[in-house]
Amino acid sequence: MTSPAPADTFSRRESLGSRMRHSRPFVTGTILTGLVVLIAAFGPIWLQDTSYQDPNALLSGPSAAHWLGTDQLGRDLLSRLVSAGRTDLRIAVVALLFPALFGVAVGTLAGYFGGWFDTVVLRLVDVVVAFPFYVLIIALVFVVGPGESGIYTALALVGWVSYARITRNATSIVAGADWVVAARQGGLRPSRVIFRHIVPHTATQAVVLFASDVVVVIVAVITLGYLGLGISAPTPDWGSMIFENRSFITTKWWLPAMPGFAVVITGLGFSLLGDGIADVWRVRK
Amino acid sequence: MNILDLAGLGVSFPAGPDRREVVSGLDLELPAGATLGIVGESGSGKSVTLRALMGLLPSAARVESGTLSIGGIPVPLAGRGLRATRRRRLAMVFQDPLAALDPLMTIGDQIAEVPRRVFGESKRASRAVAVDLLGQVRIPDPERRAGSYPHELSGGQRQRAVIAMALAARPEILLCDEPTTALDVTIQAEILDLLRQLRGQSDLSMIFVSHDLAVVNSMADRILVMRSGRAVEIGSAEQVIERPGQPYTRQLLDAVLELPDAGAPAPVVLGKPRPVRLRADGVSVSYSGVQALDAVGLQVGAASIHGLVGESGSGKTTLAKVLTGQLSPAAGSVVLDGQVLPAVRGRAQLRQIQMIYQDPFASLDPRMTVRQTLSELLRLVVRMPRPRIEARCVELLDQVSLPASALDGYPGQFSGGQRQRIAIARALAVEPTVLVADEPTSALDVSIQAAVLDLLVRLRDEFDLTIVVISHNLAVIRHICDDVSVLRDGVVVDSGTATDVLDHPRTEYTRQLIRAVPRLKKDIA
Amino acid sequence: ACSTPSTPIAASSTPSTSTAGGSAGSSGASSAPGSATATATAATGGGSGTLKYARTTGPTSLDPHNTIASGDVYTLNQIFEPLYVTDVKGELKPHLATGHTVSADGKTYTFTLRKGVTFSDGSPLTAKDVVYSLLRSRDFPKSPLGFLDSAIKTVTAKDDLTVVVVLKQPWAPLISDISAFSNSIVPDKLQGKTAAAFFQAPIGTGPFTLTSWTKGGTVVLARNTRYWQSGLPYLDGVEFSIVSDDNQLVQQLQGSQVDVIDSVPPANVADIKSNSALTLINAPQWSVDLLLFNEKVAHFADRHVRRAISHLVNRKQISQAATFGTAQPADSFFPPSMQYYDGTVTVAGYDVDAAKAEIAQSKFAQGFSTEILVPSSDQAWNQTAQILQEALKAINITVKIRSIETAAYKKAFFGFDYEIAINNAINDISDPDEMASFQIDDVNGGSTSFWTGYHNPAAIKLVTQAEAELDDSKRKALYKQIQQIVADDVPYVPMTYPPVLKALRATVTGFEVNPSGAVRLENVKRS
Amino acid sequence: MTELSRPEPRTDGRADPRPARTGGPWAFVGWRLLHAVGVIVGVVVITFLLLHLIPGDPAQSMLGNRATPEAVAALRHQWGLDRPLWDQFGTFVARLFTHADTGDSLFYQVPSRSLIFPRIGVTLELVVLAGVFSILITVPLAIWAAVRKDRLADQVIRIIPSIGAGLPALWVGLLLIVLFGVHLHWFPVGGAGPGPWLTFRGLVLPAFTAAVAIVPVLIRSLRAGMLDVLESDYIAAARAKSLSETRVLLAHVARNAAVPTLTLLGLNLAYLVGGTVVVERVFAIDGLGNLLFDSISNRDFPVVQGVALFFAVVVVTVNLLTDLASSAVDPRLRLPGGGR
Ligand SMILES: Nc1ncnc2c1ncn2[C@@H]1O[C@H](COP(=O)(O)OP(=O)(O)OP(=O)(O)O)[C@@H](O)[C@H]1O
Ligand SMILES: Nc1ncnc2c1ncn2[C@@H]1O[C@H](COP(=O)(O)OP(=O)(O)OP(=O)(O)O)[C@@H](O)[C@H]1O
Ligand SMILES: [Mg+2]
Ligand SMILES: [Mg+2]
Ligand code: NI
Repeated sequence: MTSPAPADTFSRRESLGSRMRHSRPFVTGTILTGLVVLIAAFGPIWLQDTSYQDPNALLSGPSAAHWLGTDQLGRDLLSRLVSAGRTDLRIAVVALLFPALFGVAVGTLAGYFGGWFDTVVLRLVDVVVAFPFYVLIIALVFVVGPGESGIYTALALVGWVSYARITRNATSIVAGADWVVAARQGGLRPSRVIFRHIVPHTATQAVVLFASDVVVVIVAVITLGYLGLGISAPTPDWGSMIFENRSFITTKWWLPAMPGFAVVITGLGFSLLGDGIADVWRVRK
Repeated sequence: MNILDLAGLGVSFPAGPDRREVVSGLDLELPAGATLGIVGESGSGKSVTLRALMGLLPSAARVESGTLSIGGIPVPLAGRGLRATRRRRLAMVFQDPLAALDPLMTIGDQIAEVPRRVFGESKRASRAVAVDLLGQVRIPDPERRAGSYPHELSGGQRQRAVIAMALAARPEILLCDEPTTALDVTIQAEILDLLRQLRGQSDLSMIFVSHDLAVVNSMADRILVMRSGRAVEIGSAEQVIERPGQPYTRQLLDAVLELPDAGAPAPVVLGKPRPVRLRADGVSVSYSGVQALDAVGLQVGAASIHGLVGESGSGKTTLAKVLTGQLSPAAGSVVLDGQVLPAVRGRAQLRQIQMIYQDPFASLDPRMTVRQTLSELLRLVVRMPRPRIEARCVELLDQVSLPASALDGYPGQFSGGQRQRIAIARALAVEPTVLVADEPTSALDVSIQAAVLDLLVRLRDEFDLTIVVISHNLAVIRHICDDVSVLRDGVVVDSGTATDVLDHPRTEYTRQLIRAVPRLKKDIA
Repeated sequence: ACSTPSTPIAASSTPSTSTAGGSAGSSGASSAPGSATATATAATGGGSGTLKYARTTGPTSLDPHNTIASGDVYTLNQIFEPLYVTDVKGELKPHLATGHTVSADGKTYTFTLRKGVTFSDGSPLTAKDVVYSLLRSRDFPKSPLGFLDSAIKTVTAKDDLTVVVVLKQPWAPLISDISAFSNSIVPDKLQGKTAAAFFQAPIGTGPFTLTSWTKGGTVVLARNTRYWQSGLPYLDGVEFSIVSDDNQLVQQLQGSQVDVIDSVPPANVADIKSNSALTLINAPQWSVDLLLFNEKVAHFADRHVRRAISHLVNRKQISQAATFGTAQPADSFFPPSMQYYDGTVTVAGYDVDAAKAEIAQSKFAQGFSTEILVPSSDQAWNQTAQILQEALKAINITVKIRSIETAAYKKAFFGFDYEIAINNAINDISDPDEMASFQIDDVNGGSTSFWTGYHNPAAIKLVTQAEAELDDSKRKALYKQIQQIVADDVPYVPMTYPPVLKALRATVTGFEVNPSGAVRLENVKRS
Repeated sequence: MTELSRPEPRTDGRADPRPARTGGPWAFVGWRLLHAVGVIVGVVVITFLLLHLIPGDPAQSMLGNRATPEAVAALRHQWGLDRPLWDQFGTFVARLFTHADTGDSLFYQVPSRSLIFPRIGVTLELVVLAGVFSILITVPLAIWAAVRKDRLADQVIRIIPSIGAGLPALWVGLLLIVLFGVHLHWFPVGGAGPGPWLTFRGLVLPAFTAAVAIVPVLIRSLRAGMLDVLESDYIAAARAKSLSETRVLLAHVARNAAVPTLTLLGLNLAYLVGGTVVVERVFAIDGLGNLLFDSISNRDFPVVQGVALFFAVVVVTVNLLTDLASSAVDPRLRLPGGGR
């Protein structure tokens, strides 16, 4: 018996670079996020001291010296905006990194090995998730004390949960995939199977979640700042800037509005980046 | 007179810059009361053609060209508001019966919807129609079953419900898109029977799509062979099967495996007695109450291919898992080369028995190149020195008839058949003594299927590999296996050499399985 | 005179009314130091609807003898009344009393009570009630304002309507003290109830009675139908709501959701002024915003540190940037509107070099870190804190701002759980003695020198002398000395003199605020 | 960390370790109830432990740095911190179950219940209204986007989630207050009540603000869910039956899309509830959210515990209800093990 000869030319796989270029969310997300990060990282080098109070320029409108004008104490709004971005971004990323890694680790182990560990993790996740996010964060910041370290601790205690849950579910699906069973069957160690055959597939979701979480944490930090549980003055933070300038919303609207726009743009950048990463990382048939 | 005339159909996919024609210049005619069969490999455009006829193309599709007339009346192929007129006369049976039923509605309601909403009949009358239709498609106890949700029915019952639903619209033309592919052979035979009967009862014209030539042949008067969205050949069934005009059609025909006719003289088997390499003794498995395997015994000779057959749910996959050590049986043991393997195997013992999976699209890590997949095993499991790995990889690919250039490909770049070979190469990489293949070809087109089966035979012959092949396709089993075991509800009901078991079936169950297989040569069926 | 730690709005207060001493119903049409005037005329009372009055803090207790919290005082002022009240001009007027006589030695005061006054339950006001109330106020354990009555030796009822107060020594501010809310009159022996039970459903002679009180939330008052000033109050009720953010407060007024807001952030003053639908009350107040040092903390026990900081407080800048010029820069801890204010004291004013010289002499010349406590609801103070934070860098003092909710702020402040704090002192009565002893006399002043722990025996002695001094010019000299000592010691830095800043809808009339910031509502009408 | 979640794909039976359960729909309800009770037990434990998470001595940190040792000792005694943990837990649970109370408010000296209960109404109303708003906003937009897939409307609607993700509720609230409250006078600037009508009016802007926080996620997921439904074979089959398009949309599309919508709402409820906490602050609504903040500022621990516990119980209950509702719509969910 014969068979039609199988074609043995494989189309070249689309390179990562070309996939990136072709994903609109990835490109926009990268540009926006890149801009925000660059400005936050290097902006403060050129801009003036954020806490310098110019007594001769209280609440001055936009001018050559102060592009976005000054606030009630005569501080340059643009400098504060940029420096606040640095603070908020730093906090968001640092506060997320460890819980995310921990959550992914726990979720992977639970999803791969199952059993009592899985059950315990799932129940714990159920319980933590039952508390409304802000209620838990606010209560925890209250308990451990406001400020940057309080935010880190509170987010660490809450943050790992969604990573654990999402990774656990992804892992338990991937762990049943034929290629994973085959890898195990081939005699590979569990550690190898996990790191080489499972994590690369489950990590996408965690990375995408991370990108969108950065936004959520920034908003949370801002909310805490607004509630007086965040970063203390004079370190600028978008939340406290909105709070401090809120009474000018009718007279000098840009004072409270600008920090808000900064958040929206950052949020847009990160969430597009998240979509983009998912887009690029997805295995295409 | 033709009830349906389609000329120059062109459909393109998908939206965006990658748009290309997936069906082009397709002509099709269907005389009233006749059945047209369409065959072709996966992706050749069969479903798209049917959906274009129904006006049910997905939003990303665009009809580029074509004219359609039904009963002599021209019907536009694209545009809004045209569906209703067309649909009154056409109905469609979908490939996947579960997906085609609304999961939230009882099947009775889904069928009754048609008389109620389309023909405006009363609630009670509609319901009566539904029950009647369910009876017509021979669903047992239709009164009660009408109240069932789709997930509460078996696969065969669902497909019958889908057919009943299609009939409810009292169509003149029934389009069947692979209505039996998702089903067991025995059930497939029943559904095909049912369709033939319905066609006989009413004046139903039918277009019947399948990738299985034998199935199409058993249903159709005329056959259309499609490839890459174009008609390759069209003619009467007899003509296409007996005297194919195109090389492609001939290729397809050649690849078809057929069961030899029952009672044909048994081929002389060189009685080479083989030592037993793999044995299962009294293996029992139950999944919380469901007894999947019940004291199953199995003997597989060295360097032979052992076939496992049985209908869906009979426990074939479960047995494969027990053999490969993925599942520890509740009772019984697996013996390899006279040594009892422990319930929980070590990594060295695991690799002695390798498995090939049914779905070639899921069996390879999509993020790893072939080289990575193979060398990982060579390096870590076989512990080969690095310089030799490359050579061994090429050698493995060669054994499965793939060029060395495949090493840097990702699974996504290979066809199903190629992937299946890569999966086999991976299994071979760890130097196993036994290979267990669970339906290794059922996801593949006929043409590709043959090549993979050839490979298994070659591995047995050249490398003295012991192979267990699971399939519900008796022709496949008959074609390549030395010995066969027949499973039914977790019990081995028959076993012996392939010729003994299949050519001279001893049990009614085996006979039933054999009878259900459609033949290419109509006269024999 | 007492100063209450309070938010800027807030003030413990004494009642003030324009219906001074006269018969009921004639509202004095007195033009307040504020811009609101009462134009209501007598009627049968009621019918004017419910006044929606929003504040940033609510009450925690309604016992007048045991509180100085502004949130409490506002409410209880509408329920209880003292014998005398301070009117909008800052003058004392007889209220539950019709008058008094003083003995020649200045030690015996005989008060005549007004006839026909009843409590809200109908029982008549008698001398017994007054005796009980004044003694309870004096003797209440840990009473914050008990010191006002410290000169009182005995209080006796001569007959039903005559009360005799005998003093230990001559006491200049007595009538002022009697007018303090803390000397409000409650029924004798609280009608036999426990304090807890009585103040849950308090009974007083005031124009309103308590209808409901959600803890931490809204307080609803209803018209006292038995109010002794016939035809008053015009309002059917008052609803005090709590809006902890002063920006929301303004917006609620602008959105016509409330009738009166108790404080206006300086940032919004211009906005409100230009709005014809709203009335802004902007009037001098017996009040001063202070930067306070906790002397229980080693850094601030050092006078040089305090003086150095005082030299870094740029009062003008604070006045401009934080209060938009609404509050004048301060020199003395007595506000200019108050009796015996002295504008000639020499102050450790803004001078960076002097600050450096001063800190060099201290034990903390190389600087230190500290924190400054402010209530988060007050925008102006939070801005002030940031100005100070920046300014103190000049002498290497690193300041952290601890900005917390008002209630928590008060708890921390009263508990000495702070290092530096911004707070506001208000004199509730027309005599400066309250402020002087509250802020200097850490033994008898009820507040350990306004919770700073400041102790200067010389100053205390002068305060005591001033209390007993009946001669006006001699008193003035004594207070001048006191103000200079405080300016030298700097137990707290007077920063600005905040005016009364309240706002109401133009449809509300008869709303009066006296210079202590206190409000009486019986003459208020809504239209 | 967010509970901004999409419904997880239902895994096919293959990796499901759960033993098959037999029994009808009531078995499912029973199982789901049991699960909810389990979570609530966990919630109670966490709430209790919250106090013990404070590093060092909770009483000390509650009273501040300069509190006298006697005061600290008194508070320790009041909280029973001088007793063994189990004993404390027993007391906590006993009081919780006999009095529905987490202890006396330290600030007001009344049972925390008496502060919490009167504020439940307005907060629940806010949550419900916010939920209704988010459905009213999400469902039409998601359907529109799905039906007009890849067309302009879809492209525009698909940007919403990305923009909305970074919108701080407090900022949105501020803008809404100025526009609709201060300038247009359409809605109150803050506060709610008295009376049902005024309460409703007062809650419109806050509820809208809270809804804005979750609408982006809802739109994104619901659009995807709608597309799944629209492109599914059974919708094609329904059309093939020559049913009218309206009938297809109402009887098949809507019902099938309802299940993921419900599930989604359940999953995001916790976030919504959390959002209302912030929103209450911005709009000065005297509900549980404001009480939570005040109690936090007042370091009024038992009240904080009570509010947190209440919210968690609400979330668990509503999740239970959405699950039961989904299973009422979708018979497959009533299958053993299908419930999650
Ligand atoms: N929704 C879609 N989007 C993009 N391309 C599509 C879509 N549906 C079908 N196609 C493309 O159209 C071509 C024909 O597909 P079609 O489904 O008709 O094949 P088929 O012959 O039915 O195959 P099979 O036997 O696998 O069902 C394929 O190349 C496929 O990739
Ligand atoms: N994980 C599982 N949990 C519960 N029951 C299972 C599980 N896997 C298989 N079964 C049941 O065990 C029986 C045997 O299943 P198995 O998969 O071995 O059948 P099969 O012969 O491979 O069928 P098919 O031809 O459909 O692949 C079936 O009734 C099936 O429903
Ligand atoms: Mg198809
Ligand atoms: Mg199987
Ligand atoms: Ni006072």
